[in-house]
Amino acid sequence: MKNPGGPTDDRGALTGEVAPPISWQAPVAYWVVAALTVLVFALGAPTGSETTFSLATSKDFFQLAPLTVPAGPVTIGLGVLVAALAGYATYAAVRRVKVGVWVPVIVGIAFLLAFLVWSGADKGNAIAVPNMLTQGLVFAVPLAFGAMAGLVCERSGIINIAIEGQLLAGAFLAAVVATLVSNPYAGLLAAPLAGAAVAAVLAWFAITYRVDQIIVGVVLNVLVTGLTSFLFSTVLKENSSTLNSPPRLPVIEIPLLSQIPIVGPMLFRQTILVYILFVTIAVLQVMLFRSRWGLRMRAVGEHPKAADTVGIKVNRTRWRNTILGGAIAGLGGASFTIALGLAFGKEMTAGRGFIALAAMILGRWSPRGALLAALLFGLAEALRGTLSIVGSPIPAQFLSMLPYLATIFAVAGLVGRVRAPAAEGIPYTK
Amino acid sequence: ACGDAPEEATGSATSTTAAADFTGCMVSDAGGFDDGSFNESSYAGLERAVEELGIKKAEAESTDAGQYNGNLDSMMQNDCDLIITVGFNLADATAAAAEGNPDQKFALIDSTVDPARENVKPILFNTHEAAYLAGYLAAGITETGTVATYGGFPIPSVTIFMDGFVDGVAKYNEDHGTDVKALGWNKETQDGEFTDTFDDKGQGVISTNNFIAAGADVILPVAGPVGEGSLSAASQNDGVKVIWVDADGYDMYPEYQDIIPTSVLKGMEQAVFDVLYASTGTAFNSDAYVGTLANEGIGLAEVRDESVPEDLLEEIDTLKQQIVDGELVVESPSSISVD
Amino acid sequence: MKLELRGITKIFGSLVANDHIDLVVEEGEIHALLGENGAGKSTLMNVLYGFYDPDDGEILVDDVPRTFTGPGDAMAAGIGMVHQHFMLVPVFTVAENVALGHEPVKGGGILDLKVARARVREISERFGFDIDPDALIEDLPVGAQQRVEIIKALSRDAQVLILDEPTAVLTPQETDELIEIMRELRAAGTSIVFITHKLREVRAVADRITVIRRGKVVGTASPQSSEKELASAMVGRSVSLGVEKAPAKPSDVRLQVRDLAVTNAAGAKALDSVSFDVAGGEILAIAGVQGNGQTELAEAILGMQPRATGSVRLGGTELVGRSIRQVLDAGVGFVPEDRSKDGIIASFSIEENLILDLHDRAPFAKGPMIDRRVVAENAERQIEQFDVRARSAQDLGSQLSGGNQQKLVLAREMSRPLELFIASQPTRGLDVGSIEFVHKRIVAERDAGTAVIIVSTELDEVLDLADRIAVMYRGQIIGVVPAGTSRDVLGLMMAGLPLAAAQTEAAKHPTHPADAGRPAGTPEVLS
Amino acid sequence: MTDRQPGTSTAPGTTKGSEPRDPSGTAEPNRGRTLLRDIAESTGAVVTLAVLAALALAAVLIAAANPEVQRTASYVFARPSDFLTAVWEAVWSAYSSLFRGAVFDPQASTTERMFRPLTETLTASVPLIFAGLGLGIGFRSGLFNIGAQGQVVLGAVVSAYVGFAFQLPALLHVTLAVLGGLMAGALWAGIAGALKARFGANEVIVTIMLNSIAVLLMSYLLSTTAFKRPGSNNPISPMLDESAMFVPLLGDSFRLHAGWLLALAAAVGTWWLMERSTWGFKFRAVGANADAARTAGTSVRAVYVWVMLVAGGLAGLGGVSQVLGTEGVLQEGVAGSIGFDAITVALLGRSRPLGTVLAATLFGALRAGSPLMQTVSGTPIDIVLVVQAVIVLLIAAPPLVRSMFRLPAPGSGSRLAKEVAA
Ligand SMILES: Nc1ncnc2c1ncn2[C@@H]1O[C@H](COP(=O)(O)OP(=O)(O)OP(=O)(O)O)[C@@H](O)[C@H]1O
Ligand SMILES: Nc1ncnc2c1ncn2[C@@H]1O[C@H](COP(=O)(O)OP(=O)(O)OP(=O)(O)O)[C@@H](O)[C@H]1O
Ligand SMILES: [Mg+2]
Ligand SMILES: [Mg+2]
Repeated sequence: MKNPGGPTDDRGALTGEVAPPISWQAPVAYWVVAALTVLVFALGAPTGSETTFSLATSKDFFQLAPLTVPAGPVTIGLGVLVAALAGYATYAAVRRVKVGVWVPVIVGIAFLLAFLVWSGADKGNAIAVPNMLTQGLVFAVPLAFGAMAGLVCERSGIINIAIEGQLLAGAFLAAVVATLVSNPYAGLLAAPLAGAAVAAVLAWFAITYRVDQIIVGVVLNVLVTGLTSFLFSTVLKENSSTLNSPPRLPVIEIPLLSQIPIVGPMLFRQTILVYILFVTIAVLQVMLFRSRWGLRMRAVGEHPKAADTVGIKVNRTRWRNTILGGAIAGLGGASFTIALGLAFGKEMTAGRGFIALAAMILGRWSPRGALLAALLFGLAEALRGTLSIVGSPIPAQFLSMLPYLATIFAVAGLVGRVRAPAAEGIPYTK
Repeated sequence: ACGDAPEEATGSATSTTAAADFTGCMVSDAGGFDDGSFNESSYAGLERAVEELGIKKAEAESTDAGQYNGNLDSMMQNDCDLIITVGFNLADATAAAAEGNPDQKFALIDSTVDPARENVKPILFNTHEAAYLAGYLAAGITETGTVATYGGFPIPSVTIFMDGFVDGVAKYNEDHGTDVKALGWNKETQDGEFTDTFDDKGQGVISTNNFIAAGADVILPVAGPVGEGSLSAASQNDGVKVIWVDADGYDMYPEYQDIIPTSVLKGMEQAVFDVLYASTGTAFNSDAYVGTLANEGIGLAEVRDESVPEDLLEEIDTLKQQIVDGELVVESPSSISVD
Repeated sequence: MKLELRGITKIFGSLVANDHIDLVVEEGEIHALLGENGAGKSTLMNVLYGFYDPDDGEILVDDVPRTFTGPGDAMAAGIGMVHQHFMLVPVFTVAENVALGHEPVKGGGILDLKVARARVREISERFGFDIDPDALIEDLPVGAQQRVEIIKALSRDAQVLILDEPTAVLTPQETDELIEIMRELRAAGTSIVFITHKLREVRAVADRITVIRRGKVVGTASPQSSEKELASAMVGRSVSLGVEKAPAKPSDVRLQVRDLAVTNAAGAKALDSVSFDVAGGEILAIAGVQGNGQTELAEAILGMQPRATGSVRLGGTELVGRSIRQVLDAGVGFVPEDRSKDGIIASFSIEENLILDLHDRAPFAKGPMIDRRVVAENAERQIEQFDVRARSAQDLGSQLSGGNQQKLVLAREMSRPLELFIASQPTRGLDVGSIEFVHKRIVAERDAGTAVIIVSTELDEVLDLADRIAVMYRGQIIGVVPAGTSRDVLGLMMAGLPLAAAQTEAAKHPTHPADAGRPAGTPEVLS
Repeated sequence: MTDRQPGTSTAPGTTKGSEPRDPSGTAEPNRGRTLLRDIAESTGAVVTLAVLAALALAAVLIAAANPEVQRTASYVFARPSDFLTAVWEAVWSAYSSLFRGAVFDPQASTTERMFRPLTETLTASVPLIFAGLGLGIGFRSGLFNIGAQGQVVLGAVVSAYVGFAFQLPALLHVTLAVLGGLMAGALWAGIAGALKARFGANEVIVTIMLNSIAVLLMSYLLSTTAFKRPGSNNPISPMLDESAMFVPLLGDSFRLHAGWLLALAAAVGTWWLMERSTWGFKFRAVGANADAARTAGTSVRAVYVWVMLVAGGLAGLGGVSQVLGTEGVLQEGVAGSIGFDAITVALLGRSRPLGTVLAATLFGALRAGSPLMQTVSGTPIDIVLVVQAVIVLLIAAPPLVRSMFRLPAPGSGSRLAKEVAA
C-alpha cells in the first residue's frame, strides 16, 4: 500500500541508514522573515526613535510601567534573533533533526514585536499590549466556536459550509430571547438551539436526501440571511425595545488569575461565553481523540463503511454530530450580540463563518489547532487595529489585509499539506 | 387568529388632493433601507410623505451594486413621478436613466450628476460643517486629551464627517492652546481607521476598545449600525462618550442617553420630504438642495449632557454663526460644490 | 451454531446478485464458497452479516428465523466477518480499529486503550501474528492489514466466522498459519464460511464446498475433487491451470538496473543498492514477502519515487531522474499493484480508462483535441481482445468487477509497443479463469520480445511465469535463481536466506511438492 | 488496499456515488407504463416539480410576510374569505410581477418593453455563467475554489482600467480590456494554484483569503488618483470609453450585450475543453483520481496551476462582463456577490457547462424579476433571497422532490427486477 507523505513500511527501516529528505520550506520561511525584519523594520525605523508599549490596563492591580525602547537597536536585535533561529532551523534541516514548535512561535513573536516597534517608532502613542491581546480574543471567539462547529461536523463526514448561517441564527435568537426574558443567560441557552435548527436542515438534506453538502451549506447561509434580515426589518425594527435590546452578559473576573500581567485580562476577565469556549475546546480536544464518542465519530468521517460493519449507525452518528456542531456554532453566534450587549443587526456576522472554516482547516481539524488558527487571525486583526491607531505609514487597506496575508503565509509556509477526513462530503449509502 | 372582522369599508379615506395621484419612488444603495444610516433616513422621508401628503410610494432595495440599473428600470416600469436614488453609488445609474428618460424626474442624494441634467435634482449636505462643531465640542469635553473617529468604509459620505471632526478638534486646539489629539483619521493623507463593514457591530466594539486603550474618551463612529459597537464599548468604560451621526442618537438609544452628548445630524428625512412635497406641486427643479447649518439641513443635535460647559456651547454657537455667515469656511475634499 | 440461508435474493438495480440462494452451515464446519469474480459471494455474505437487506429470503440461526437490521445485530447473534475489502480506518491504530464498535471505556466514555492493546496482543500471540497494536493501519503492509482484519473478527468471539478472500494478500506461510487457525476454531465448534479463489486452500481445509455462478447455487463439490474439477465447476468450462509457455528466447539485455536505492519519506532505505538485468523476451519475476521493497522497485523504475538514486538504463537511455511521462514514453508499460487507487479512474468510462496515458498523443489526440472515434474504436478492440466483460465501452470503471478492472489496466498497458513491461500483482483477487487469461497475455508479450518484470507475492504465479526469479528481502535482491528452482528454496530465500544456505537447508528437509511454498520446519497443514 | 474510493478528493459536483445506469435489455412489461415511468423519472420532470414545490413553499412565506394577510389573519375564522383573498392577492401579485420582471411584461407600454425583462434575465446571467464555468472546471478537477469573488473583482479592476485609461480603436480596445481582465483573474487564481502545487496550501483557505484581499486592493486602487474620477473624491472610476464597451445586441433600448454571446461561447469552449480536449482529460483525471493520473504520467502539480489559471480567467471574464457590459464604471461592489452566487450556480449545474448556463439563467431570472416583485407586491427583498434559497435546495434534492410527489427513483428497476426474479 503506497502512502504519500507517510512511511511506507516499517520493516524496511530495519536496514539502511536513516536519511530523511531535507525539508527546506520552514528554514526558507524563517530567512525571509529575518530579512524582512532587518531590511524593513530595523533599517526603516528613524534613527534615535523610541517606541512605547503600555503593559497594563487601568483595571489591573499590578500597574506595570509602560515600556519605552529604542526602535533601531531593538529591531536589529530581533532581526538577529530571527536570523539565529533561521540558522538553527537550517542546521537542523541539514542534520535532519526536527525543530520544536517553539521555533515558529518565537519567530512569529519576534517578527510581530519588530513590526510593532517599527510602526510605533516616534508616534507618541503607546501601543497597548494587553488591550491588543484582549481585542484579538474578542475577534477570535466566534471564529473559534465556528471552527469547532465545523470540525465536529467534518470529523463525522459532513461538510459544514453553513457555519456562517449558524452563527447568524445564534446571534439572532440569542438577542431576541435575552431581550424577551430580560436575562442574558436565557439568550445563551437559546443561541445553540438556533444553530442546531440550521444544522438540522443541513443534516436533513445532506444525510437523508444526499444533496451535495456544499450546495446545502451555501444555500442555508442565504436562507438564514434572508430570514433573519426579513424578521429584522419587519418585526425587530419596530419593536426594538421589546425584542431586540438584549442585556449584556456580565464580565466575570476570575480573582487572582485576571491579575496576571499582560495576558490576565485577555484570558480571565471575560464573559462566561469565553470560559465556555475554553472548556468546549478542552473537552473536544480530549473527547475527539480519547473517547468512544470521538473514535466512532472519526471512524464515520474516515471510513463509514468500516464503521457500519462494526455496528455503528453511520447516519445516526452524522445526524447527532451535525446538530451538535450547529449548536456550538449557534453558541458562537451569541458572541455577536449578548456577549457585547449589542442588538441584532442584518448580516452582522459579515463572513466570519467562512474565516472560521479556514481556521478549522488551518488547524488541521483539531480543536487545539483551530483555536490557535483563530487566535492567529484575531491577533492579526487586533494588530491591524492597533497599528492603524498608532498611525502606521501603511494605507488602511493594506493594514486590513494583514490577517488574510498572515493566514496565507501560515498555510503555505508552515502548515503545508493538510488532510481532510477521508469521507467528508460523501453521502453514505451501502 | 380570531377576532371580529372590521366593517366593510364603504368609502375610501384617501385624500382627494393632487398628491393622491403622485407616486414617490426610491431606490436604495447596497446598504438597503434598514442600514441604520442614510438609506434608512431617506426612506423615513418617503414614508413621512406618504403619511402626511397621502402620496403613493414604491421602493426598490438594492443588495449589491449590480442591481442599481435593474432597480431603476423596474421603477420606470412603475409609473413613478419622482424617483429618489440614495447615495453617490447610484449617480451613474441615475444619470444614465435620466438621459434615456428625459420626462422622468429624479432626485439623487449625496451626489450630483455630471453633466447636470434638467430632470435630476441633487440633494447634498455640508455634513463636514456640523462634524466640525462636533469635533470642537469633543475637544472641549475630553478629559484625557484624546478623541477619536472611525468609519465604515473609506467613502466620501463617511470621510466628510471625519474631515470636519478633526478640523474641529484642530480649531479647538488653536483657540485654546491645547493639544487634544484626534485619532483615527489623517485628513492630509485621507487615511485612517475603518471597520470595512457596516454590518459587523463587533468590529465597532473592537475599534472603540482600541481607541479607549489609546486614551481616547470621545468617539465619533461613522459606520451606521457598527457605531452601536461604540456605544456598547463606551458604556463599559467610565467617562467615555460617543457622538452619534446622521440622526439623533439620544432618541434612538434611550439606554445610552448618558453617554451621547450630542449627534451630528444630517437631515435627510426632512430633505427628502421637502423635495417630495415640492414635487407634488409644480415646484420640481433641478437646482441642488444643499443642507447647511444655515438652512438647518444639517446641524448638531441638542446637547442634553449637563456636564458640557455653558461657555463651550456658546463658543460652538459662535462658530456656527461664523460658518453660516461665511466668515469661517470648513473644507473637505469629500464635499461637493455646486455653483 | 448452525446457520441456514433460505432463498436469499439480493438485487442491485437491474442486477440479481443473489438469486434464491440456499445454504446451510453446520456447527463446527468449514464451508467453502467458490465462484467467479462477480458471482455474488461477497454479496451473499454481506446479506448474512446484516450489511445488506435481502430482497427476499430468510436467515435462520439455530433454526430460528432472524432479521438483522444491521451488522450490529449480526454481531450480537454471534456472526463475525473478515471483509474482502478491508474495513479498517487507515488513520487509526490497530488497537483502535480492533476496538471500534465495542470499545473498552473508563469513566466518562474515555477509551481504555490499555485494555484494547492487551486484547490485540493476546490474540496476536495466540495465533502467532506479529502485530504492533499502536501501528497506524495506513503504515502497515497489506498482509499485516489482513491479519488485523482477522484479529478484529476473532476478538469478538464469533460462533460463525465469515472469511471473504482472507488469503488474497497473504504469503504462503501466512496462509498456512491462517488455515491452522481455522482448524483450531473448527475444533472449538466455530462454523466458518470460507471464500477464496485458491483451490489448493479449499481442498486443504473445506468440509463442504458450494459453488455459485451468476448469483445462483449451481451445486456442491467434494473437497476430494481435483483442482481442475473445482475450477471447471466454478467457471462452467474447462480451465487450464498451469501456464503453457514455450522456452524463452531472450535477446540482448534490455534493462540494466545498477545500484538503485530509494529512501522513503520517513528516511529509511526502502530499496538498497539493487542491481540486475533483464533481456528482451524474458520474464524476470520478483518474488518476496510483501513489503520488502518490491513496490518501491517497480515505482522507482517508473519514476514515481522522488528520492531514487542509482541508474536504470532502458536500451541505453537513463531513466532515473526522468518524469513518469518520459519513462512511459521510453516504452515502459506499468501495471500498478493497487489497481483501484493507481490503475483506473472509477468515474471514467472504460473508453477513457483505456487511454489514461495515451490521450494526448496520436492517434488519440489530434493537436489539442481528442479524436473520439479513434478512442471508441480502440475501446472496442481492447474490450474484445482482453475479454473485458462490460455492458458497453461507456460503462464506468467502478461498474466493473475487480477482475475486469485488472483486464482493463492490462489492456491499456499492452496496447502500445513496449520495451519493458512491469506488472505488480497482476492477478491479485482474480478467479482462475481470469488468471489463466492474464497469464497468457503476459507470456504473449514476452514472446513479442518485450522485457517483462512481474512482481508477485504469489509463489504459484512466480513459478508459472518466470524465466528467472529474483528474490527480494529487506530492500535487497538476495539472489537471482533460474525458473526451475524449488518452492522450498524460494520460500527460504524469501525468509532471508541466501541461495546457497537455502539450498542446503532445503535439502535437509525435503517436503512434498504440494506443500511447497513455506520454509521447512513449519507445520504441515496442506495434507 | 483498503476500500477507499479512488479519488477521495471531495470534488463537489463530480459524479460521486453515481447511480448505476439502467441497462437496456430488462424486461419490457408494458409500453404505456414504461413511458409514464420514463417521464416520471426524467430530470426535467423533477426540476419542474422542484420549481413548483419551491414556488408553493415560497408562496407561504410571501403570504405570511404580507401585511394585508397578517391583518386579515386576525379574524380568519370570522370571515375567511378576506384572508383567502388577501393570500391570493399577495401570492399572485408577487409571482405575476416576478414573471413580468423576468420573462415577459404584458402590461408594458411598448412591445420593446414587453420583451425587455427576458433580455434583463439573460443580461444578469452573463457574469454568473462566466464565473460558474470557471468554478465548475475547478470542482471537476478536484479543486474547491471559493475564490471566484476575488477573481471577478480583479477582472473588473483591470478591464475597467484598460477601458478608461486608454483611447484606442473600438475592436482593439474591447479586446484588450477583455484580455486584461481575463489575465488578471487568471493570475489571481493562479496564486492559489501555485501555492497548492508548491506547498500543498489548501486552496479553500487561500481563496477565501484572496477574496478579502482583492476587495481591499480594489478599495485601495479606487482611492488613488490613477483610478479616481478627476474632480471627485468618490471611489468611482471615470466612465469607460464607449470603444471599450460590449456592443448591445438588440439596440440601445435593451441592455443585453455581446458579453452574453461571449459567455455562451465560453460555455461551448469549456465543454470542448473538458470533454474533448487533452487538457480537459487531464483536468478531469486529476479531479477524479489524482493518483491514477500521476501514474499515467500526468503532472498533477502543473494541472493544479493550469486549472486555477483557466478557472480564474473565466471568473475574471465575469468581472469583465459586469464592467464592460452593464456598469461602464468601476466602483466598490461592482462584483456584487457574483463570485459566491456562482458557487451555487456551478454546483446546481453539476459543474457542467450546459447545467451552469441553465442555472445561471435561473439566477438571472430571479435577479431580474425580484426588483419588480419587490416594487409591485411589496415583497421584501429578503424574502426574495429566501425564495431563491428554497428553489435551489429543492432543485438540488431530487430524492426529496421524488418522495414529495411519490415519483419512482430513476433506474429503480428493483420492483421490475423483483418481478423478473420471482
Ligand atoms: N453495491 C453494489 N451495487 C451494485 N451492484 C453490486 C453491488 N455489489 C455487488 N454488485 C453486483 O453484484 C455482483 C456480485 O458481486 P459480489 O461482490 O458478490 O461478487 P463476488 O462473488 O464476491 O466476486 P469476487 O470473487 O470478485 O469477490 C457483482 O458482479 C455486481 O455486479
Ligand atoms: N456503482 C456501481 N454500479 C454497478 N456495479 C457496481 C458499482 N459499485 C460496485 N459495483 C460492483 O460491485 C461489485 C463488488 O465490488 P467489489 O469491489 O467487491 O468487486 P469484486 O468483483 O469483488 O472485485 P475484486 O475481484 O477486485 O475483489 C463489483 O463487481 C462491481 O461490479
Ligand atoms: Mg473480488
Ligand atoms: Mg467478493
